[in-house]
Amino acid sequence: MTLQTLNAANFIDLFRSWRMLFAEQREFLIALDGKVGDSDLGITMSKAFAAAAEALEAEGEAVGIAKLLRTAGATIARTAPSTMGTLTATGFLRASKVAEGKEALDATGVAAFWRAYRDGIAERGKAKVGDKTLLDVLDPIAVTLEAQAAAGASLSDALSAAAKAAEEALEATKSMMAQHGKAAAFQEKTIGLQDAGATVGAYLIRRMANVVEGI
Amino acid sequence: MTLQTLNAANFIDLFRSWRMLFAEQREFLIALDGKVGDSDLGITMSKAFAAAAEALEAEGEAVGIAKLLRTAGATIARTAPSTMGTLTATGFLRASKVAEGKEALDATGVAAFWRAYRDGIAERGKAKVGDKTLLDVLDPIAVTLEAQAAAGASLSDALSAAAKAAEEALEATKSMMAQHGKAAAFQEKTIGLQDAGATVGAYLIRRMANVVEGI
Amino acid sequence: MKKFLNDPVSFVDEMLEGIYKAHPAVTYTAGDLRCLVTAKINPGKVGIATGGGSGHLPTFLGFVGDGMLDGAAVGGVFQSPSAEQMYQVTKHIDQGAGVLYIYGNYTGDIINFDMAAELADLDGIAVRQVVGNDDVASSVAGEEHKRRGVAGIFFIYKTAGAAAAEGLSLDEVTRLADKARLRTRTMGVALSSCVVPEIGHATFSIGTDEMEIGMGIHGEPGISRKKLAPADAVVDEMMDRIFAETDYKQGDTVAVLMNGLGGTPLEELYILFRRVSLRLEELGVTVKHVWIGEFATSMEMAGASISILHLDEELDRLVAAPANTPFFKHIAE
Amino acid sequence: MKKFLNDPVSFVDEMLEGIYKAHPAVTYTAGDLRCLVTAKINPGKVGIATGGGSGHLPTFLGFVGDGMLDGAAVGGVFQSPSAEQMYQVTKHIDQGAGVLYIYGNYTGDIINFDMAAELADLDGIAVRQVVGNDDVASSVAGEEHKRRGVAGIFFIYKTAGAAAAEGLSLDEVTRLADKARLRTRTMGVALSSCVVPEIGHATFSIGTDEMEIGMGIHGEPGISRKKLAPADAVVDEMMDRIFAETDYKQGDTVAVLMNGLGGTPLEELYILFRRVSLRLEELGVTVKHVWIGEFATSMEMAGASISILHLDEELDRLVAAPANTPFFKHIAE
Ligand SMILES: Nc1ncnc2c1ncn2[C@@H]1O[C@H](COP(=O)(O)OP(=O)(O)O)[C@@H](O)[C@H]1O
Ligand SMILES: Nc1ncnc2c1ncn2[C@@H]1O[C@H](COP(=O)(O)OP(=O)(O)O)[C@@H](O)[C@H]1O
Ligand SMILES: [Mg+2]
Ligand SMILES: [Mg+2]
Ligand SMILES: [Mg+2]
Ligand SMILES: [Mg+2]
Repeated sequence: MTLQTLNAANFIDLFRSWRMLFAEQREFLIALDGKVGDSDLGITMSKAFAAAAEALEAEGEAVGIAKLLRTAGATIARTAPSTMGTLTATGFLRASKVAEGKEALDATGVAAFWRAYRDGIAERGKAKVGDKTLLDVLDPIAVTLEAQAAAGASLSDALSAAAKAAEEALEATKSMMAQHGKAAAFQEKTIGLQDAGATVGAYLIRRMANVVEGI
Repeated sequence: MTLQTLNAANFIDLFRSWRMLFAEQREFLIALDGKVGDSDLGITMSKAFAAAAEALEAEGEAVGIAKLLRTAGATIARTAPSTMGTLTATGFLRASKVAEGKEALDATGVAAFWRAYRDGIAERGKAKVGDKTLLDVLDPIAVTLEAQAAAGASLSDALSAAAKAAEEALEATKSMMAQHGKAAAFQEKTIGLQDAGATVGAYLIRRMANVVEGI
Repeated sequence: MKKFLNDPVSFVDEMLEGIYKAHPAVTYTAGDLRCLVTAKINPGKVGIATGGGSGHLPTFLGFVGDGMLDGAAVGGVFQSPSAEQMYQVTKHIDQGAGVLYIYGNYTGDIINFDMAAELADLDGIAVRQVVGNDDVASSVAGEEHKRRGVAGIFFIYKTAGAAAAEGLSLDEVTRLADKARLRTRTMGVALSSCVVPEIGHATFSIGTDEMEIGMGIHGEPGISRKKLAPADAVVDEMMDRIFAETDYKQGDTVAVLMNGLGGTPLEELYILFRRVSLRLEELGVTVKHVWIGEFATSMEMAGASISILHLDEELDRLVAAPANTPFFKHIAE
Repeated sequence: MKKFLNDPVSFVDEMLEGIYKAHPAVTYTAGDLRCLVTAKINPGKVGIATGGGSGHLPTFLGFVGDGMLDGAAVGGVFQSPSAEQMYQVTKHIDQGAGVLYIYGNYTGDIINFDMAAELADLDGIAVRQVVGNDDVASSVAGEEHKRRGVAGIFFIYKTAGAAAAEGLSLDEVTRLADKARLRTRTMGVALSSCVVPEIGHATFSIGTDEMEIGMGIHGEPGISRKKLAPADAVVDEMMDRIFAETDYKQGDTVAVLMNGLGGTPLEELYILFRRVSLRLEELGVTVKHVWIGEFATSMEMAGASISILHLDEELDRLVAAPANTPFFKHIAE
């Protein structure tokens, strides 16, 4: 059944689903990060989302979306203090602020979620769009969601457009040269490879779209 | 032409010959010491006798046997401070004392040479006969030479009897278990192997016999 | 993987338990083994904190002690500690004079220290940051801000630690630490890989006759991989790269850190240092201070690095000052 | 062979050149680089000399300095120095109070030191000898005189060095050194081989999942070769062998040296020490002093050893005394 909005219970489900996603993609992300990095991404993301999903379940929907997202951020910051772990934590902490007082997020709310998520990560990581990072998919996600919401799209349509945009943007990271993190040391060797952090970003939005569509 | 005595010039020749001997046996001794030791014996013996032969040549026969043997001992002590190097040096230094004032060594003189050589090494190394060391061939060498000299044997007969005794004694070291040096750590594993230092002892006397026989 | 360990997952915490048992001069705060702090807090002194991944002993935590650092947040092997851990260390070591963070230029560490600084700021603790970027091989001149921090961070610790011990202000300690940073250059070379316990196999592979000039202390790629050259030639290549971007002049003085990456015997470090010293002599540069040994390692990696700090009068004074930490002791002359 | 060197033949002398350039506190006598002596002779003090093969840094020469040794004769890698070199060191460091030789129980070293002692005797220099034999694995109890000297020699140096620094007589320094010798036990374990430069290949081979308990620091065979066990189990096996022949009682104090053989990261030594400390705690024994790091190595060999000195009042005092050598600094509390 397709969801029209995401409420606290849906977010708990979503984190459960993200947890499964990263458990499945663990080895793939280890290998991907291993090409021009330190192979930890699969480990940190699976640890981070396992811990976050557990923390959210323990907390329960009654505390509301904002509190759940704050818990997710704090849990991830503690369990996965890698680059992506801390950026992801920052993303959820910022998203938590825009969810303050909201019972559920519709397309506009989810667009605000991802804008805050993107801005937090941009500030924390100081990367620019085009630097071959996670930001290269977060930016089109936020932009697409805002355009879709402004045009009155349903949550599910908005998210599937955003996921598509993210996947295209991920593909586009292949032609970029890494400027940040461990990959930067590999310079030209990073060209042709999709960015590992951007891959995580594309996964997150695709899975959110799927959860909303009830897939 | 068989020699009746060994004079200073003969000793210079003898060291030259010993030098060739250890150059030829270098790899064999490395391998032998390597089985239950540290593989250095071939290296140290070839270095030691090369340096000694050179030093004796440089010094010349005029200084006399005692001085030549002292030079040999001091040179070997400096160039090869391993167990066998230092024991060998000690042997020559002690032998030098009994050669003091002598123009040439006959069978009795050579017997005194090897007794002093053996005693010096026994004192320095504190091993007993039967401990599977060099001493196990030096002892029969000294004993045989003394008996031969007492019986009035020629230098060449005395030496070939001593060399034969040494080779039998070397063979007998196979059944012994090492008590000293690096080999001692290998305990039972040393049984069946001939002792490396004893091998050097047998070489020395056989070559001395050959030089006297003009071979 | 051939390591003395019980469980890769408990590697860091068991190492820390060993450290606390051995060295009562350090302890931990916030009930978290990974928030290591000096047992001897000096009221009114500027606090100095560091942090970073494990696997580099004695870097980072080994330099907490008199005349050096006050605390270190300890991460997993080659992993940043968390912002929360850095923040807890910060709170514990602040004595009202503020806290200086000194750590290496790695994205994971930067974003966590930034986050910790924000948290500390909310508590009214003044925080400054100096981020070590001494590794010449990790980016070209002009792009120094992209360079990794490696063994040369030792000189920043030494300088800042001595300055704080002298009672200088946070701004002054920061200025001096930053000066040491700007005047330090490091070049490294690796001969073999390390093994991260939780990964269990070599981080990279390298031929039995190869070396990699400029490799990072986590196995990051270097400048060139080639046949292992004689020690003097290896040093020459490294020194030439350092000389290319420094302006050492006749009569200048330097401090040298000849560092082993873990698997290289001390004997070889002295053979390398012999040449380092000759190359500096040729320029008329005097080695005023030198430390040779393991200072920033990469687990069992075979290899070495040369760090040089270009001294001036005040840096000389601070580098020469005494220090007494569990892993580094310096007795002033 | 993957080493930083120029020529295997010049390995030791180039290492020494590096050492003399780095450490002006030591120099050499008799025009021979391998006759290393302290630059600061103390008139009237008992001289302490050591010596042995190279390849074990900081053992042997690294402990020449204040509160420790006065000279060291330096041999080739794993080779004894010559009697002449030992004699030259002896002559240089004798200050009228006589000289104590402290070295490890290896035939080559013994016969050379004996010879040097005879030469010194001819000069009227009083010489005593204490021969370290701490390696429990190298012979059974009752045959202690056959045991090799390994890392535990550090405790004999520390004790004798402090006693000599206190101005005690040759006989008294010898008595104390011998007491430290008798009360020191070491157990080692090796995970990989070393490579002697002039030989160029591994001294022995060992499976990628194997360890050898009790292996000597030149690769001499140990007690048992088996699958590498968890760190705690490895320590337990070593501690059990030490406990089997010591009589530590509740309330006793010990000094521990947790030594790395060269290739093992410091992190792992702390994981091992954690267990050592627990095992001693169980007996009610207090670790009064502990040093963890590389003290007696075997080039790049991976492995570790545990040395324990059973303290009494006077040993405690001497072990606690300050020391300042190029490779070992101890700041008394
Ligand atoms: N400054 C930055 N800003 C945003 N994202 C970054 C930045 N640096 C790295 N990343 C992202 O982080 C990813 C690597 O994450 P991770 O494996 O956690 O890094 P590390 O192991 O170096 O801590 C990269 O693929 C990139 O997308
Ligand atoms: N105490 C001793 N007395 C006499 N000979 C000894 C003694 N110890 C060892 N040896 C001899 O030395 C030989 C080994 O010599 P070498 O290889 O020079 O020893 P290392 O390499 O241990 O110094 C042994 O084979 C044995 O014959
Ligand atoms: Mg990574
Ligand atoms: Mg990482
Ligand atoms: Mg040998
Ligand atoms: Mg090491």
